[in-house]
Amino acid sequence: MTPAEQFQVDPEIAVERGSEEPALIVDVEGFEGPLDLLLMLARQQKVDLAKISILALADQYLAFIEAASQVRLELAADYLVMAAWLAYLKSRLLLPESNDAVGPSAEEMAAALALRLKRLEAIRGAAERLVARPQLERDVFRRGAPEPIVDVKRPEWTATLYDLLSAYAAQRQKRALARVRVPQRQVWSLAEARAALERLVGGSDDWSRLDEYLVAYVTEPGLRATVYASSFAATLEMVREGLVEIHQHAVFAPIYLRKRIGQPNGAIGPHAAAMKTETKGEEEGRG
Amino acid sequence: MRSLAKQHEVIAHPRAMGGDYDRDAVPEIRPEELRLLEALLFASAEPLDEKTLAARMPDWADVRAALDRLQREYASRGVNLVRIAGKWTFRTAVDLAWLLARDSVEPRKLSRAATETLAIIAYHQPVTRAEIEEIRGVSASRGTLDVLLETGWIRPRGRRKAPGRPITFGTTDAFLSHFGLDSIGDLPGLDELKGTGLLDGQLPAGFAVPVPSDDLNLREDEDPLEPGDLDLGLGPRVSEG
Amino acid sequence: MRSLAKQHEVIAHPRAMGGDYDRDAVPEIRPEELRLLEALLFASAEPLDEKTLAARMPDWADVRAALDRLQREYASRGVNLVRIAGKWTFRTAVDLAWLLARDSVEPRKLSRAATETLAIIAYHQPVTRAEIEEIRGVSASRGTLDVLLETGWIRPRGRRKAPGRPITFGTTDAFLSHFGLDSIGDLPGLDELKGTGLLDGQLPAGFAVPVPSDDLNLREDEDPLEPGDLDLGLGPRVSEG
Repeated sequence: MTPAEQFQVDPEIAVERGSEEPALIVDVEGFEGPLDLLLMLARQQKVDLAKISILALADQYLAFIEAASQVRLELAADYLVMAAWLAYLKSRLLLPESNDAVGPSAEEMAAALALRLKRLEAIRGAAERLVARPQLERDVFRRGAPEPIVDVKRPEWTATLYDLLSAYAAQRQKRALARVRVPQRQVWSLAEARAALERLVGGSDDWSRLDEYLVAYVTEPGLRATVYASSFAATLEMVREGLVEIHQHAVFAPIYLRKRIGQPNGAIGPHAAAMKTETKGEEEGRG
Repeated sequence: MRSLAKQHEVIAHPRAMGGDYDRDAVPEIRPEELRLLEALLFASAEPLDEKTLAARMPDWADVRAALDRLQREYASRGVNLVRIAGKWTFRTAVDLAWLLARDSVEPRKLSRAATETLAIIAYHQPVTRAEIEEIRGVSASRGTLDVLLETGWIRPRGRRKAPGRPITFGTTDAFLSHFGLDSIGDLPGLDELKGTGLLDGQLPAGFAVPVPSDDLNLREDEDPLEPGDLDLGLGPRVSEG
Repeated sequence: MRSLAKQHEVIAHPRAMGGDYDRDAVPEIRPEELRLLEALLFASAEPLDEKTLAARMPDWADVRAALDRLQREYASRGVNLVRIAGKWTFRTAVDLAWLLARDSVEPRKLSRAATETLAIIAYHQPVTRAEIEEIRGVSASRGTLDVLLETGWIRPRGRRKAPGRPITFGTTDAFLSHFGLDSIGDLPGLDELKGTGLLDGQLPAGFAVPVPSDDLNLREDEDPLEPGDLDLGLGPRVSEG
């Protein structure tokens, strides 16, 4: 195959590659650099790359470059560098190797070039196989409508023992002091007691127990002391005014009272006054 | 009834049961249109109607019949073929929604009111809501007890033998565990609280801190809870955020 | 032998054959973990690894065995369970590309230079730009690496401990996912290439990288990237169309 024939074949390849990759056309007919060109030439030797004749390949390359430069004046520098290197390699291969040569021998250089070509060819094969694999969203597909995981936030409550104890202590202390400071005692005034007694006593002429009279008013246990105390004081006042009579047959026994009929300042008045201290003492003791 | 009969049949022929993994080794001969439908429905970002499916499927395929069969095939699976607004799509089985929810834990600090209430329950247990309110001097908001029940740190213990039979509350093992207490008796008493400065000296005479007890046995003045007591909104609720 | 026996059995009981639509009416009792796995894998937009699956599944489930069984179950279906980059996901069957191709937005076809560069990065990783150029025998245009970075299939890994400290490139999980590979060891023809020694190359000493690795850990001869390395026009760029 002459270089001229060689060059005739190339445009086809060039066009094919060019269409694939317009941006990367290199000066020489769409080859991607001298190595690419060399690989194509080597393939045309139609032998295993391992058995390639580097000498023949160098010849072909140099002939190709020469032919190409007849058509195009300019060639990319790396093609010319490769051409120069191949010419040098060719001369080394043809001349008997001198014994005192420094660096790699011509055979080593040739073998290195062959290896580079093999490696390029291998990676091209690998690239072809890679892109021939089924590709995602081209050949195989994932689920078109995935169902997103719902994020459920679950509160995890935290508190430290210190939080707990300080909260407890602070609020117990606050409440304890608050009770001392604000003695929210409800008091039955004497006037209230007297009004109630007058109403109660007015309805009956018979002896009645004072505490029974008061039951209706003692709705809360906390009020009991003040109701009793005020009522008793009111009773004594009403006795002094001669409105009611009271009677107690023993210390701590129930106190009876009734509306006084007739004599304004009755005989039991002093008696009642004598009982006053004892009874009052009892009530205060309860309060 | 039918499903009962079916189940019985399956039990009578245990070899037919799914538990036998080797069963899958039997090469399944499924009509090709099922594969096509599966792929189309799986890959589509939207539910597809029969017309669209038919247009994509080969002419010979009976799309309607294949959809029916596919729906039956997937009915028992983790993914079902469902029809939504007349269009077909694969959806994960409704009963597996829990699987697709990620529980993320969001630490939240207990509010001041809840902390106080918890402390009162811890020290004064068994204690009723009215008693808590009396100790705190504030009426307890429903939310506070709810939050505490949600933490799992308190539990309704029983009902107080008193008018209204109010529910009594106490702490749980989870409470001890969270606060690193070996037993409820490890809660500091009056002297210790004073010692740490949490309580100062200005306390009225007679001020006491109870010795807490979370004994599982009910007290004399407690009745056991009745069935249904735990459903009265007292159980843990799903958080509302 | 075993599968032959199975087939014989099936022929002896024609009712068990797949051709019979009624067969599906028998409620299939499959282990619950298969349903759970199906649901999890179907729902997820991304492949899930076994650890993640196990964390979501009940403790009693043998995730590994269930995955194997599920993979066999779906092998003949229009949707297959596959392992990608060590993670599990459902994908449509490869042979149904013709049916679904219409769905796909034609992905930009990579140039020959980009394809070769990608292959070199995949098979020789970690690899520097100079090494790529050495193999291809051409200086790599900046655009080629940019295009590949934009796909998300390659990433700068680190810097080679060598003069000039060049950046090393490797592939990503997105690369494995796109080409349906479980690991970089599954690259087509990798064993062959290793056998020929062509991956060793005759690279200058220190450049020799016998087996590709997309291991996230840097090699001995790699330094980590420095802040700013990714800003030097090497990061994925916003597509310019």
